[in-house]
Amino acid sequence: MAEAILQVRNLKKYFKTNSGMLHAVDDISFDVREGKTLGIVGESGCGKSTAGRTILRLLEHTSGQVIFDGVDITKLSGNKLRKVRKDMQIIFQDPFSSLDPKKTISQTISEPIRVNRILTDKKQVEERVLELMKTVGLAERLINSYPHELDGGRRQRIGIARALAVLPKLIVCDEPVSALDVSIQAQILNLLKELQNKMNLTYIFITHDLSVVNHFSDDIAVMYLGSIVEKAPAEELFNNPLHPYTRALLSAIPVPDLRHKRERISLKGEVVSPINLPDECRFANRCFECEARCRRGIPPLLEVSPDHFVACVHHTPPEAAGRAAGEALA
Amino acid sequence: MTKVRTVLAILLCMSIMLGVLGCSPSSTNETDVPTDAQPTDAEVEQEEEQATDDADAEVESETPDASGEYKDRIIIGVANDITTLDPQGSNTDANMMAFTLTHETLVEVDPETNEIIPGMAKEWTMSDDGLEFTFAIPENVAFSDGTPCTANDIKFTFDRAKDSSFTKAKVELVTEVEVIDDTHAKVVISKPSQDFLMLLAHQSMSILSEDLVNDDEFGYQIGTGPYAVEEWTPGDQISFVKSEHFYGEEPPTQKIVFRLIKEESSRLIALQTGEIEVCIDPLTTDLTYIEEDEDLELVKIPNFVMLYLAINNEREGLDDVNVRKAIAHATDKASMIEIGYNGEGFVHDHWINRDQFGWYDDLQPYEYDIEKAKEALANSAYEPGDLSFRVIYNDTAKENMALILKEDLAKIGIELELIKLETAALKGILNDAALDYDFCLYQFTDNLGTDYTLRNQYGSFEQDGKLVKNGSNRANMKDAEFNRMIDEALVELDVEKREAMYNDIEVYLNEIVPIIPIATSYINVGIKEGLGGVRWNGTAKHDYRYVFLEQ
Amino acid sequence: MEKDLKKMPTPAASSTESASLSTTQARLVSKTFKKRSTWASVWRQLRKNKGAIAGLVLLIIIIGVALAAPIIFDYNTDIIQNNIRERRQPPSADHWFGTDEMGRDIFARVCYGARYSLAVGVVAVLFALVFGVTFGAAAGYIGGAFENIMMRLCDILSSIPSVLMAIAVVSALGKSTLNLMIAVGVASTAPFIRVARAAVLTVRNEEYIEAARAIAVPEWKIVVTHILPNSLSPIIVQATLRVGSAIISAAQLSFLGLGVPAPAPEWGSMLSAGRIFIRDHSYMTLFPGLAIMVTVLSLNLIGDGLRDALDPRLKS
Amino acid sequence: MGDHTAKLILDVKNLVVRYETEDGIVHAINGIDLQLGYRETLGLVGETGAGKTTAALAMLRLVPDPPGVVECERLTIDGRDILNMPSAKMDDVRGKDISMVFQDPMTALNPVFTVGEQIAESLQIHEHLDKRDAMKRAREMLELVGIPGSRAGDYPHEFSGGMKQRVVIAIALACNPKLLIADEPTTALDVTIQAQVLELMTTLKEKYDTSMIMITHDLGIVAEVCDVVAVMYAGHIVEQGTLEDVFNRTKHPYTEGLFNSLPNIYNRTAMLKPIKGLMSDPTDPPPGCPFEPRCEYALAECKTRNPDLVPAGPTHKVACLAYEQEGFHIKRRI
Amino acid sequence: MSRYIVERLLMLIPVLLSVAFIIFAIMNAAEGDPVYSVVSADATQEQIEAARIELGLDGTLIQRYFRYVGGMIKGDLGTSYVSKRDVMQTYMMRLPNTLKLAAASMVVALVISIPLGIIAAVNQNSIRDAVSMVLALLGLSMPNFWLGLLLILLFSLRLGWFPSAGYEDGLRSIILPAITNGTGLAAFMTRATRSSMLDVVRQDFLRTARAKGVTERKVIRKHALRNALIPIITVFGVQFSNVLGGSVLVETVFAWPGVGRLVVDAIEQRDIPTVTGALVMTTMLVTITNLLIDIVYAYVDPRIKSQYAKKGFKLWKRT
Repeated sequence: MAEAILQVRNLKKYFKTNSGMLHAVDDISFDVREGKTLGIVGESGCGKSTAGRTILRLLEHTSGQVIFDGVDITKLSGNKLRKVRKDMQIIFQDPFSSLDPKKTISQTISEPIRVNRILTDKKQVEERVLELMKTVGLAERLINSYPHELDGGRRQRIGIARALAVLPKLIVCDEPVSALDVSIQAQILNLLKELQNKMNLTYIFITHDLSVVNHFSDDIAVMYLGSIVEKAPAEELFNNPLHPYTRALLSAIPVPDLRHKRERISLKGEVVSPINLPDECRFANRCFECEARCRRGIPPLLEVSPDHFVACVHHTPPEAAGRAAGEALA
Repeated sequence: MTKVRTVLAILLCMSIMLGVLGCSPSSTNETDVPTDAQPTDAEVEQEEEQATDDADAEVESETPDASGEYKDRIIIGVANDITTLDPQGSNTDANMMAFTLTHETLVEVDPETNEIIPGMAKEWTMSDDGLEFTFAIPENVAFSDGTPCTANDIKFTFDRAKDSSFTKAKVELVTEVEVIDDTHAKVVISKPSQDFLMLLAHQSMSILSEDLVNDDEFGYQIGTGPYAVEEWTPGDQISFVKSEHFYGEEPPTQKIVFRLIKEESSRLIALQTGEIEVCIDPLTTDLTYIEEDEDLELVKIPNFVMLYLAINNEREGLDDVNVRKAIAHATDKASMIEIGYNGEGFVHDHWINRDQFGWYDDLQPYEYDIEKAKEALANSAYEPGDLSFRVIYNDTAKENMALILKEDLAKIGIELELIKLETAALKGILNDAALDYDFCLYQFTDNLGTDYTLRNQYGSFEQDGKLVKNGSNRANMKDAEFNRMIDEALVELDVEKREAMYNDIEVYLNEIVPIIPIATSYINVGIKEGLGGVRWNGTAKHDYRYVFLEQ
Repeated sequence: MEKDLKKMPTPAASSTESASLSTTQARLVSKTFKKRSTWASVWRQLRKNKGAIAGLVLLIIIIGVALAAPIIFDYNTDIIQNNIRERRQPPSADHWFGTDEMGRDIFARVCYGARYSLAVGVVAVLFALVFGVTFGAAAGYIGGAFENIMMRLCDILSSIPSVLMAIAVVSALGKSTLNLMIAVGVASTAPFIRVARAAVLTVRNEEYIEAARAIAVPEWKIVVTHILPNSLSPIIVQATLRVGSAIISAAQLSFLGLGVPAPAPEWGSMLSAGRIFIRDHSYMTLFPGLAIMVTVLSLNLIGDGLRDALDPRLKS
Repeated sequence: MGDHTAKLILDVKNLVVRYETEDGIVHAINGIDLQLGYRETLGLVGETGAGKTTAALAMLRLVPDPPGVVECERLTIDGRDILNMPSAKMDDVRGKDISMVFQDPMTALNPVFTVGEQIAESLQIHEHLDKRDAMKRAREMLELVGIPGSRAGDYPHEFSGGMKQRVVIAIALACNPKLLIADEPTTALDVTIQAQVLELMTTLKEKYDTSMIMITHDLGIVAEVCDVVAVMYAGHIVEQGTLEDVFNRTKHPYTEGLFNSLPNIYNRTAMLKPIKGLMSDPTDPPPGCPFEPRCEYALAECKTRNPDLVPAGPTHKVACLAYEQEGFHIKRRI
Repeated sequence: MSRYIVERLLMLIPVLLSVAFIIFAIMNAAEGDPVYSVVSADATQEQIEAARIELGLDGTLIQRYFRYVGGMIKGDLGTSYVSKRDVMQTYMMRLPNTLKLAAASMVVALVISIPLGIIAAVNQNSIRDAVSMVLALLGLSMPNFWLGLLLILLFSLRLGWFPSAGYEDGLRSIILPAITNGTGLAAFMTRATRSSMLDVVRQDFLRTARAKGVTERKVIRKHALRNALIPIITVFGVQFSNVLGGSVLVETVFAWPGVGRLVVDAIEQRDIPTVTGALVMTTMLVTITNLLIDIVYAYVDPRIKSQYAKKGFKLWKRT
């Protein structure tokens, strides 16, 4: 088992809003193994993007630790932080808003090189830009094009090239393909996979698309309303989903295959806003297996089988349940 | 392309419309609109004479025809707002016109003869030493709210006048006001003054009611005149209605309104469209419209205003009398009048106002002559190109005049910078102790007697062993000899001697050129045909008490 | 260098774009493929707008006249020298636009006046632009209490009618061309603060700003290289439109006698001086009036055209 | 064939739509034929820019003109000729005989009217109900789509995305249309909500005997709700047939590419095989088969000749020249 | 909502205090001591000092400011240096005229701009669009005092249809000033209407409406216009605020005794209490107008209404 390059411990990110505290990320912990992909999956508003940005310190965290390469980066500032930033990059969801419309491809890709003084010579920078463009599969003739002249797939490639320019170790991919058409989506997914293999990159792959995350990730964490409700290796999660939410989610995926007719679990209601939540299981309101004990405190994320973690009272080992309930009561 | 064409077409239409509106002469009077609007010099002169005659004719007060029907309400379009209803609180012409309606002064000045005539006081006596005046007022004088007016109120008025900056100078000589009985008051002055009664005729010396002023914040607005203020909307209009308590002859018009229309063109148009009956100060360029309009009449009154170039006599360069003479010779007064007043005025070369006592006919004026100006400058300590000055002023007419002066001075090698200021700012600079100005185009209006004029304009007084200029002495002239001359003339009881003394003073001033007198203009008034009863006044303080308009 | 650059993989088979140039040729690549600036695309949009083109042509003519005026006319003899004998002449072959009350040629003065009116308009707007954009952008970027204070200030400024504000400022500073510019500028600062702030707020939350932060671009550089260039469009539109209204404001102040001091041939002052002759000598106001109108119209046409060209709504 | 028409709710013959813009002519739809029987659900599948939405708008005669130009040989709905109908009459058909559910529920509702009013408006127009009756029916419609009728007085912003889409469906179904066109009705929704909405639509469709065109890019959705499928590419229908035909007997290389681009949740290690390249510029379509530049089976002829949609089975049609070769088949493993 | 209103009104206090201060500071910096507008031209130094104290012009700017504010809190805006009248009373005399002119101008502007804007937007890039916009722009490009003079020449003098000055002739007096003022304002509002309508005509919900069978005419009038109103109302509010105090030139040309003229005259005379008082009142009116506009929003757009209800008061709107 590869070493954990990133350890997230009890990370919280709250936003102040007019109607109260918004618990965007509420006490999540996980490890990401070097050279592997952790998929974070969840519906809109579950806090998965916020989590990604908080890990990169694009947002300031409320509490918790983010240990990258053995260093708690939440405590860094100034030059040290800038150095760490080079090792951690992000690829955004919307290829339209993630590129500065006033900058050419060359300017966009060379910016990280110039800013971080990786290369200073003009010619070297240009060569490097061309190299990166080749790496992500962009034709050289596009070097002076503007984003608006390009389609979504190409733009996403620029975003990837920009992230690669600083030679990062970890890349947070925030829904990198959800804005793309199916055929382009596959191109980008393949590209990312290939880059991972060649450069030993570590990914945190954030998405709402379960089939994509299944295809792409080694481990998967399912988020619901700011918390991780289940986390397991991909294979395990899809074959043996434990949390009711995970099960419902999996059953809801429309599968383009006429041979597998599945039982659908229909969830009632919709996700509520994560503001001033009661101290109970986040999923209790919509859960088809909800019992009275679900309303007694937030169930902790516990390891129920090797590497399979779940936060549900129905799958809590008895001793752990007692502990959790005790904590809640105390 | 279509869009471009649309734009152009619209622009074209607009310009045609404007052209039609503006360029073409009024369709009713096509025949006699001159396309060449340039009068020759001869024409200008002729116009001047004509105008003077007109004015003389107008000034004769018409009396209303008892049998006629009169318009109830007469609206007078004025250019300047009434700023206060306290007679002692200001000295603007606009305000004075109002006080003429609502208040009375002890004596008045006949605008035609410039002589003192009875006001509220129907008779008065002067002691032989010229220090005591006793005024008698009728028994039935009453303020417009019904309060009777007594000699007490006269005393009160004089006492109050001492506290106001506007009236203080007028009662400076007064040492005591004694109430003899209800209808008689005696005023004692410290030294004889031939002009004292003139000062009392000024509207700011209107008699106020002691009780009313003390009782009510706005008590001063009630006077003993034939009209009372009905409603005042500052910045808009003020209306007057006949006072029930007026003791004198009943005025023919029920209601008089002063309506403020600042924009000159609008004011005249309002007269033409019948919105107002009197239009004060139409634009000189618009006078033809009045003359051409059968329903209107143009009244021209020679003004008592003297426009002059104030010279700060203590400024480096300007303290040299030859420089001042050079400037005087370089001043093209005729062109200035032509430009600034559109020719509606005449050259003024004297040191006192037109028709004032002591006017010296044989005074040798400084004619416009660039060569002589150069000569004068050559006599001075300065060379052409050495001097540069700044002139301050506050309106467009003066600006245009300053432009002419700038050109002429440039010809003799003096540079002039023009600075237009707002009135308040201009006054601020003139009145500031620092006296930070070289030239100022300014004017003074008064007919309160020759002494008042000379003393104010050129006089100074001694304080702590030094001479300090009087308030309006814009020349900053401090001349002990001149002070002595006017002091002597003031107390001289012999009329002829006194006149000769004033003539000498004119000659004296002509020699030292403290300022450069430039022009006297006309006061123009457009009125509805048939309007009469107004005593037009050369100081622009017209007397509308008996105005009427036949129906 | 913490990492070896050679670790970077060579072009992969999955590359979807054909890589036709060898690395030796690469040095020239960025020059081979000329970049077309975004302004070029704006220009392409603008070119379709006939109104804007008409405005542009007019404005170029006006600017040309303004530039040529001092070459053609001598300020001292042609523009400000009085010629009383020839005053108030209607348009003729000698005086195309006639002469004014000082006998000066109105055509020459209108031509020369373009310098003043344009200068007043442009400088006033530059003033407003510099202050407005600085404070507005800072407010939008910094946020918090600073933004709050700026916006309150902005509310206060804009609750005083701009003409009155300008008049008050001119009174305070005294009459001069520069002060007129400042007064008009002060009175039109608030809209720039608003526009700049709004633009920055929009841009600030774009993902590419986050991306820049992620690649460790210093904050000040983010503001200068990413936020400002992308906030410019609405500011430019606003500026173009404001130059027009600044010219009108200046003319209004001139009408009230607070404008450019005489004898400078500013259009507003000419209009103001000529207005008393409007009944018989309307050409005195007609031409300066038309000059103002055409200039303001052309600026507005361009402004509207730019707005349409820069407005993403109207694309596609 | 003529008799056949009577059994069709929708019959479109040779529909062409182009947008004449200043940047050039966008060839959005290049001659498609569509036929739909009563109570059938047609899945119209394709990627962005394939012309799916334009086709739907053309059927409602809502293609904006200018710049849109619509040409068609035949367009009938429920046997009525829509093509030559005067526009005033067309207003009676829209919302009554044929209605549409749009992609983004966030923007499809007018923010300043209550949802009740918006449902009622349709009823007032077509059923000529007075306001009160219309509101009553509107509340019933809301109940029907699973929203309490008491919320009829609420404004759209007070609803969540899924609820809004239910409201849009209620509007579309208010007058009991014969044909419902749903344009990507669930794309903007989360997966669990998507499931709810799809379920609702199928239930209501059954209940009201409505025919439906489901426009989507998601083959998973097609598999769940459609009876017949038409795959669109660059303004052409490239493959058409029953669900079984298209999914299990895939013929067209593009359809194959779509399937191969999708991650398979039952086989997570399977490599994705994307279609290379991009869809061609709609202002400058290739002269031959539109898919030729991206097609791995392309023949020389494909560059010049545009294939017709030809039968490839009793219910199955495909537009691919490769099938003119004997024994050609695509590689897709089923 | 009522909480929102109360809090907005409370915010008026610091705003008014700041406005008073700004005006105080500007007027203090102005050339020309206000005392000279009060004393006679030949006043002596002592008289001037006496007048200074009488007018309350002694002490530092800050002292004077606090003195003024002390009165302001009690509703006393001071006494004019020049007319010695209560400023509030003077202002109130002018206000009805200003309101009348503002209202009439806005009516003119609305009548011109809404149809023009809609025509322009619905027929974007067509001839009708171009003509509408050029018409609107012409109104904007013409200095309004010039237009006023031309209108007087034509309609008062030549045709005699309307009076040239004053306000006593009821509707007839207000027509020319309102047209002069209104045409300038119309340009802004036509622009706003057009761009706002352009925004709305692209919205999906219009497609929904059309798909329901709503006629095109009703789509524009009912569905589009109501949504387009918000930005139009904003511009309306701004313009209305502006004419509340700023139509000085029209007031001058038509001798319309409004607030703008009052302020300008007072500035000329350095009549600080009148300037400050009138501007403080104007600011208050403008703020209240803005508040009313905000309340109108709530009625036009339910989203905003619920925002008010939810958030109560927020110092500034972030969008």
